[in-house]
Amino acid sequence: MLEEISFIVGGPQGSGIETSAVVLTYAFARAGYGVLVDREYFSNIKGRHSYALFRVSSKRVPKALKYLTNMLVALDAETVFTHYKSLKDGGILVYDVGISLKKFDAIPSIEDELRSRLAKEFKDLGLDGTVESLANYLRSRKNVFVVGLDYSKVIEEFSKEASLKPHQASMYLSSIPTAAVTTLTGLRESALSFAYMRRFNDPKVVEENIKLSKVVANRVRRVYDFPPLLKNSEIGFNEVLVVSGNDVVAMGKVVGGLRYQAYYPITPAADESFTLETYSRFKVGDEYATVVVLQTEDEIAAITSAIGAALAGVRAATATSGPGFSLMVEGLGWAGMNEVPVVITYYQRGGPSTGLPTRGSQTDLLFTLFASHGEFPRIVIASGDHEEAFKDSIEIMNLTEKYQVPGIHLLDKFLANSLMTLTPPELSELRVDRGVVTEGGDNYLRFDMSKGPVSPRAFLGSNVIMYYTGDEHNEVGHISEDPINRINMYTKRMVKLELMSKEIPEDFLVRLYGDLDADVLLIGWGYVKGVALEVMDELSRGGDISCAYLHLRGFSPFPSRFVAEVLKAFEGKNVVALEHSYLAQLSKVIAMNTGFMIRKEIVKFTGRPMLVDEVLQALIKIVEGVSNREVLSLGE
Amino acid sequence: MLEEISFIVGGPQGSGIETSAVVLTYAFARAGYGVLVDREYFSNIKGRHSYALFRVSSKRVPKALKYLTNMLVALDAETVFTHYKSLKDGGILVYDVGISLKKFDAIPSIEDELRSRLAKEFKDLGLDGTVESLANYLRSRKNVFVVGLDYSKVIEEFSKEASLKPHQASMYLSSIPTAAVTTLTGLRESALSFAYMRRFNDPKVVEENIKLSKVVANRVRRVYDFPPLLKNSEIGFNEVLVVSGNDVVAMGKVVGGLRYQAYYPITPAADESFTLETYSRFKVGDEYATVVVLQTEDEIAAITSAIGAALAGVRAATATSGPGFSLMVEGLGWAGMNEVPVVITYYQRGGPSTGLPTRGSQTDLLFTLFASHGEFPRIVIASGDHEEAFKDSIEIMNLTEKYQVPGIHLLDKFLANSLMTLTPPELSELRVDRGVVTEGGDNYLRFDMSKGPVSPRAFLGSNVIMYYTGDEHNEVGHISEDPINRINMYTKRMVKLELMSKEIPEDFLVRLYGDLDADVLLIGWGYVKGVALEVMDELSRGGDISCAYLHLRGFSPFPSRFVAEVLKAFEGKNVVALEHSYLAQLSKVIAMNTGFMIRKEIVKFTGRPMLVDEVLQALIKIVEGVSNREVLSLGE
Amino acid sequence: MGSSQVNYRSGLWIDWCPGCGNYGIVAAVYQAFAELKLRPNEVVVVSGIGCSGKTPHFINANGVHTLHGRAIPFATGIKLANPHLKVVVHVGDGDLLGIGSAHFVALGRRNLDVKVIMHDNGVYGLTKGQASPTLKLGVKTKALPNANIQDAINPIALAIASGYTFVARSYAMNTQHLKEVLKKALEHKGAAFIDVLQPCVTFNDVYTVEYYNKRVYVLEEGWDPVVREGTEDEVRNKMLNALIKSMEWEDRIPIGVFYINPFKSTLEERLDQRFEGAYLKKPPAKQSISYEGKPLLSRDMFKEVFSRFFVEVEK
Amino acid sequence: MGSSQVNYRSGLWIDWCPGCGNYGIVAAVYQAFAELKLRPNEVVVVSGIGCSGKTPHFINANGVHTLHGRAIPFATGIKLANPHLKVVVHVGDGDLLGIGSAHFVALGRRNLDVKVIMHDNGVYGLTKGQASPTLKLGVKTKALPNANIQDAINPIALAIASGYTFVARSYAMNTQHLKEVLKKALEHKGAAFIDVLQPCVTFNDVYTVEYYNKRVYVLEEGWDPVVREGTEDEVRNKMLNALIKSMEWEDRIPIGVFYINPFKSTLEERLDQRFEGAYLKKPPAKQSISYEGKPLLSRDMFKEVFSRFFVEVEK
Ligand SMILES: Cc1ncc(C[n+]2csc(CCOP(=O)(O)OP(=O)(O)O)c2C)c(N)n1
Ligand SMILES: Cc1ncc(C[n+]2csc(CCOP(=O)(O)OP(=O)(O)O)c2C)c(N)n1
Ligand code: SF4
Ligand code: SF4
Ligand SMILES: [Mg+2]
Ligand SMILES: [Mg+2]
Repeated sequence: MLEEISFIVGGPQGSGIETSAVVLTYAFARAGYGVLVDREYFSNIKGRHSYALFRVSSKRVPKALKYLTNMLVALDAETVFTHYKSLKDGGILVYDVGISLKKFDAIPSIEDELRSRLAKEFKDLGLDGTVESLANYLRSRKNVFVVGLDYSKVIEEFSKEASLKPHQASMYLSSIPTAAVTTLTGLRESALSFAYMRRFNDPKVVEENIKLSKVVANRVRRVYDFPPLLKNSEIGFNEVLVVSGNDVVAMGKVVGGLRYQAYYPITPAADESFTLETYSRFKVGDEYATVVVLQTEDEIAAITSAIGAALAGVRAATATSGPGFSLMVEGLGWAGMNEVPVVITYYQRGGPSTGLPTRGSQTDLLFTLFASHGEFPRIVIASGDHEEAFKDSIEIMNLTEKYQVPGIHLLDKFLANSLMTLTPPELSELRVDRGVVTEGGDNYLRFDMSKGPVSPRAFLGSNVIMYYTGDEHNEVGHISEDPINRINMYTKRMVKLELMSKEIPEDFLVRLYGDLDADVLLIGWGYVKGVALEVMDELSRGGDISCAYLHLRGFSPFPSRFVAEVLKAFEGKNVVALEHSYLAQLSKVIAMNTGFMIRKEIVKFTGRPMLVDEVLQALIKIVEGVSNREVLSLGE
Repeated sequence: MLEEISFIVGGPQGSGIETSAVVLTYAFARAGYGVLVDREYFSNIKGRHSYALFRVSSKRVPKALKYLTNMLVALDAETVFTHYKSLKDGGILVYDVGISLKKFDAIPSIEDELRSRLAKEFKDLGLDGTVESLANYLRSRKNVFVVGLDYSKVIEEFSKEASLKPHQASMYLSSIPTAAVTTLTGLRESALSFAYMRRFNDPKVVEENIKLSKVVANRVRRVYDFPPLLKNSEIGFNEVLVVSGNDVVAMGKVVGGLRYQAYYPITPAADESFTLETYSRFKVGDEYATVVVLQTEDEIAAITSAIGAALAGVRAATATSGPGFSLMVEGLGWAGMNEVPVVITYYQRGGPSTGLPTRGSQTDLLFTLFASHGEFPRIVIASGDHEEAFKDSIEIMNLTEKYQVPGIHLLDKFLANSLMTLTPPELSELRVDRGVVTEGGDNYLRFDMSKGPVSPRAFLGSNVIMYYTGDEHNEVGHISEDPINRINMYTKRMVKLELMSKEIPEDFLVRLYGDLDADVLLIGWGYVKGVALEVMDELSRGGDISCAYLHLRGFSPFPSRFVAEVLKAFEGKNVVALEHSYLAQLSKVIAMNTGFMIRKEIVKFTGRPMLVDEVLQALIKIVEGVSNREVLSLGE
Repeated sequence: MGSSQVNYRSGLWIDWCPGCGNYGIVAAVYQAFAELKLRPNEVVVVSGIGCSGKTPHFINANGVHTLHGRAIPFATGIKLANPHLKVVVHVGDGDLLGIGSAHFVALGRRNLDVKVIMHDNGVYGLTKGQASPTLKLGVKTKALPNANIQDAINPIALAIASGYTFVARSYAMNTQHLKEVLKKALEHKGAAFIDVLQPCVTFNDVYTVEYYNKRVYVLEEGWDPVVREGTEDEVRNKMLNALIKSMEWEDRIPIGVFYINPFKSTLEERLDQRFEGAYLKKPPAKQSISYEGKPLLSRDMFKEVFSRFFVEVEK
Repeated sequence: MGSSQVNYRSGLWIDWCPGCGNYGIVAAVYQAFAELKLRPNEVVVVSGIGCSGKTPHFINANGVHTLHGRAIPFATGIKLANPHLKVVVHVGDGDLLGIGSAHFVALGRRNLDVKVIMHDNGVYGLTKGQASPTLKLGVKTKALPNANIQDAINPIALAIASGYTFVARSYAMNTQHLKEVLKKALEHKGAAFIDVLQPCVTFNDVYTVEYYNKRVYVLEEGWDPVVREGTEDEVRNKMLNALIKSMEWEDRIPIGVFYINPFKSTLEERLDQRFEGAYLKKPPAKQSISYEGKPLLSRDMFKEVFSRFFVEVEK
């Protein structure tokens, strides 16, 4: 019995793998485990390969995933071919013996590149290209325990048990992997029922799934009669949230008082707006709060209408990804010029251009810092995990309103789509700060320069009138080309950079995990946080190398002082940037702000998340002086 | 008699000042002088104040302008009020005595900010706010020679001389300043006739203007009977081009083989497309070359249609300014992903947002370097003067085609609109390099990785078919999400950064003017080149301080080695960045690439160009250790 | 006129060219606002970029001078956040039908209660006279190096095809007419579009005051653009009549209201329905979002709203 | 069919959902290309982003899979650079009429010889089923959390209002019909638009095959969409007929050609006229731009072309 396990459940997109992932997460959560799940899928609706990579722990909530898995549960042959290498020695393969004779080169959905790699690998291994030969190989050479089930037989049996017509029964096909997982891990039935109930809200569906699960369990046990893989959880949760990154951001927005969100559909941002729309009306006292969620004609309309709503006094945002943000750049500049607190929730995906639209990246940091022509201050923050994402989605509304600047909240596809068990947030610590708001009064000046860089803000519809323009303007908001007014008004805006730097707590913007006298410093931001912390832990368990991790959460304003101090402390030691990109953009941002050049890096740009084992290996190489730059490639 | 003079001709936009500027430039050019003219105007069609700031030299072509002028020639009262302070002690004011009693606070076109400054100034000086009182003040306190002409009398006399009806004669009003300038400077009549002929191509108009000019000359000489201001030119030109920055870029494009330009009108870029359209058909041998110039529905269509044309094998570009470029960012990324050589000619203007749309800036450097989501290589170069602009507009087509990357050619409004006398370019030194082009052949792969980062390019319509997609793709151009292909294809694109760094001559990307052991190093790019070089000269003439100037022309690839070496040589000395911006963005780019932090800067962001005298003063302050940052403000 | 005390002039110097049609437009706006007694703080005038884009600065009411082509989405956000505001959009023909036409179409589909007044001068005024999308094929106005090679859009037809429920044309030089049309549009519930023929004296030497004066005529008595019953057939017929009318141009150019359909629900109403009456009662701009500096949602309320995400661990 | 030797399938695995209407569309394309014997290297299939955006990859011809909403301007550049290419655009309804509608309108104004085939499925397929601009008001397809609060566009009317000279509708499940319409469009000279009703089996549970099968009918004999004389009156009447037809939907949905006007000049022709015949004779893509690695223009030629800028100094 293991304290924690990693496993993959895979099958064609649209075949129910997505549901399996959600149901399993609920089930493990119900049983008190800590769960983290990465969901990988093609830019495709049906037919291409998709999978969920799980890590489930009885001790804690995992912060990152591993490449090597204890279990590979395949709905189809493609899953076996695609992932066989990630199975640990001694792991378990669950597959459908009904497709044992399927050959990899007869599967059209496998991409050419993988197909030719497989051809080579199988040739090298002397395999004939069938699932069966691969399973045999795994069994004999890799010590893998192969659980071959005949899925059609399972369905046949289930259809009898449940008195369902064959075509009805076959709709439960994708529950087989789920059942195999619960059986092998030893998850109790009540947890599974709970999960199905939560997912489908229909006792009949639950009942039938439980029936199917029993059929599967019996058949699995016929071949695999060992104790269940996973120890009971010792974490001691009372309740948890099962949430994706998209979900927590939507929740944060609701809690933080967002009342207008405009969006144009795009992966991986759209689910957030979908969640928001689902919870767009809720009771507060004896009234209803409503959040207008508008699907616009494009991203230009999304950002500009959100700005309009912000001018009318509403907390307003849009959520998008790279291509959408690229279209919002002009609108962002207008908000900068007019000191409008509008929020862009930005989920990074694989670029450039359409890139890998359903995969992750961290390649848009420099872009967000300098997007739009001309100069104006902005808030740019990035969240490293679900908890930060929740809080940041609230805090960015506070900061943008307080300083009257636009704000960009960076996230990525990894976080957006990964499911986890999260401790429910402490709401009482949260705050809502709307900055200096006024109803106006005589001689109201929207861009009053007499009160410092932040002028009291009245909303359209208040007692006074006001003017806005994207042109340079005077205190009233009318166009002015006067050179002296230009200097004053421009400076009024720009000195907010200093103001924000001074006022926003350093410990919000950056945090050092570990000690200043560690041997190695990892530096990262966003979704490398989890993997960095786990690597740090593993190294500290190893004992030879001590490692610290500098986590950046704020980029504008940038915590230059703190970062420079840490880098100074690590001068002469190994300082390694970690990023899902080619350029390790954070290094450039640091150089620009501090003059420190970070010359070592571990990067990954396959669109798949960094995995603990590969980062560890890469880091060791760097520490050993074998290399200064490691490009990671694991995961399909 | 002076070797060179500076002067201003001003009047309401749309009243003929633009024509005066052009005519005077042609006239001085004809007489062999070196001329540089900055044209300043509001974002307005008629009525607001506009002016031309000239510098004319008998010794050389001026590289930059000065604040203090020898002459202020005013078509209206606003011009006198606006510019009186820039008149040198002992300078000449030409104005219309018909408006002597006009008060500054009765002129609605003067902006509030200037009006209240004037109120204060006049109060302090004890003036009553009329043109007359101001003229008296200038005469008595500033030693200014005031040439008051009665413009309506001039027109009356002229209408008799030329036998024109009064309303016809009054259409020549704006020729009065022109005539005053030629009279006072001693420019010969033949030069003026030439200029009018060139401008209007109508002997009748020329004849009448000469008549008017005589009327003016007589009246001027009645009050000002000194020798002409300006010495005869000693430069020895045979022929020169009289061109604006917009013009030279259009010429470069024609020469360099551009055959498609799509644009959406925007100041200060549109004039380039206009010039291009004017010269879009010309004879080459016995055939006609044609350049398709298309006004599109927006900038998104401009860049994407240019990309389309590039795919079909044509040298293609678009020209725009900040707001337009902000909209092109998504298209740029597609070109990056698909390795398309497309050129964006980018004229910077005052930002952010609509900003100061008819004024200049250098605030878009960081934006262009990182614009668009994801990572891809690009060429970014910037021109510092008309000559560079001509060459760069050709060279960027070569470089983008050679490396199959998109390219951005940075210019600005200062250069775009400034007129100068330019030595005609040496065409025989120019080259056209289309890179590796192929007709295809069997198994043609558009993104062939076997030949290094640059794959042979076939055009749509050649013998083979090809595929393009903004998604990550394989060698054929079909979508691929395979992680290994991803690494390879992504790396293929990105290593062009190194290739370009290695191959593009350093001396194209950067140049040091002056000596490595100078006391002070100025660093700049774009339109500060001229002012930097003039300041360097002035200092060297002064003798106390020796100064060098590091001029950056290329930013991507960035000449890191060279720049770092120069900065190393100047460590401990005064290193001062010069930029029309708030942030001195070049300093950040340098820090990012070299780790050197430049902590001193002279910046200007009023939208008006840096002037020699103010830069000199600011630099001396910095050298004296009084300040690290100087914000310039001169010029209206 | 004059019945209201408010002066709708902002007092700013107007820097349009002398003789520009825009003066007539802004004069009509002053009068219409005055006659409807609109309160300046409850009106938001939104504009794009162009000569027309300066309009809000000349009006004593809230003014939002936005980006080229984007006035409509800005207006959309303002209106949806606070549906009690009167939102009026002033835009150039290049702005609205060139770069902005995706938004123009989208507003029609939404029937949001926003009024769009297009300054139709056939050129890009502020960038010095390039062809706008209402300039006809082959026409060569002053500043063009060659004759126009793109055809004109029929704005009335496009508005009707897009779903606007109030579609009209007026003429900048007929302030009285324009004022009346404006008032009707302001009183209409839903997306309104007015195509205002606006001579640009500086760059358009083809569609001049003389040109229009010769051709423009007012749609009168016999012409009934209003959908009165709301049956599908009636709607279709009124639309078709309007479309046929919109095709007149060469010799006679009709001005007046082309089409009004008061039966279609507005976007605000649709939202209100979705929110079961909670939206119009207390729209976003009127909701308070915090209590003593803290979020409104307590832990319990949070759990209630997001119960689907909560899992009680089974011990 | 089969008369040509070329196989227009690219051989790539097609990853649309089983049963998707797109299969019918691409099948019709293969057939139309084959029957017209188009040479793959002279055809460019341009697409936007969406399920429909993948189309070029499945066709054995040049394929340019562009950006969401921007297929038309990409196609415009390709066609203008090399007017001898056949340029066909495949786009989704969200792509074309949502984010891309400014370009849709602009192409109509230009009448450039580009064919636009809209995959009209009422939803955003590839982003998992949001409402597209052709989904009617109040309809709630599978994936929507609430009923659609935006109204639908009438694509046929919009195309006609924008100036397309060939406007048709077909149905993905009637490959034969679609193929014929495609062939007509390909043979037409000028901007063509085909609205193809395309069931999305995964997300659109309202506009299903059954829905369409019940309602779709073919415009037959009596219906004459072609402008035959080119008089203004005739053009107007044909347009109006088409507009009236386009308003049919609820019970009966006509497919076929709605409008053809062969008289309007294309953008290529207008350019050729501007360039006095030099454009079509040797369009940009066919011009050489250098001689032995140097620009074509000698110093003298340069001076000749740009003589206006040269000033000989008077000694
Ligand atoms: C994105 C963008 N592109 C271009 C411009 C430049 N620009 C300023 S005004 C204008 C056109 C104005 O024409 P129109 O909309 O018809 O308004 P008008 O001046 O005629 O009232 C343009 C293209 C801009 N401001 N923003
Ligand atoms: C600028 C931009 N915004 C959003 C997206 C995300 N996106 C991908 S496909 C799609 C919609 C597809 O709908 P439609 O155009 O109707 O095509 P279909 O999938 O239905 O064929 C969207 C919005 C994108 N790729 N680019
Ligand atoms: S350019 Fe034309 S539209 Fe603009 S202000 Fe002048 S006359 Fe009016
Ligand atoms: S989602 Fe709809 S449109 Fe896309 S492939 Fe599937 S059925 Fe076709
Ligand atoms: Mg206009
Ligand atoms: Mg669709």
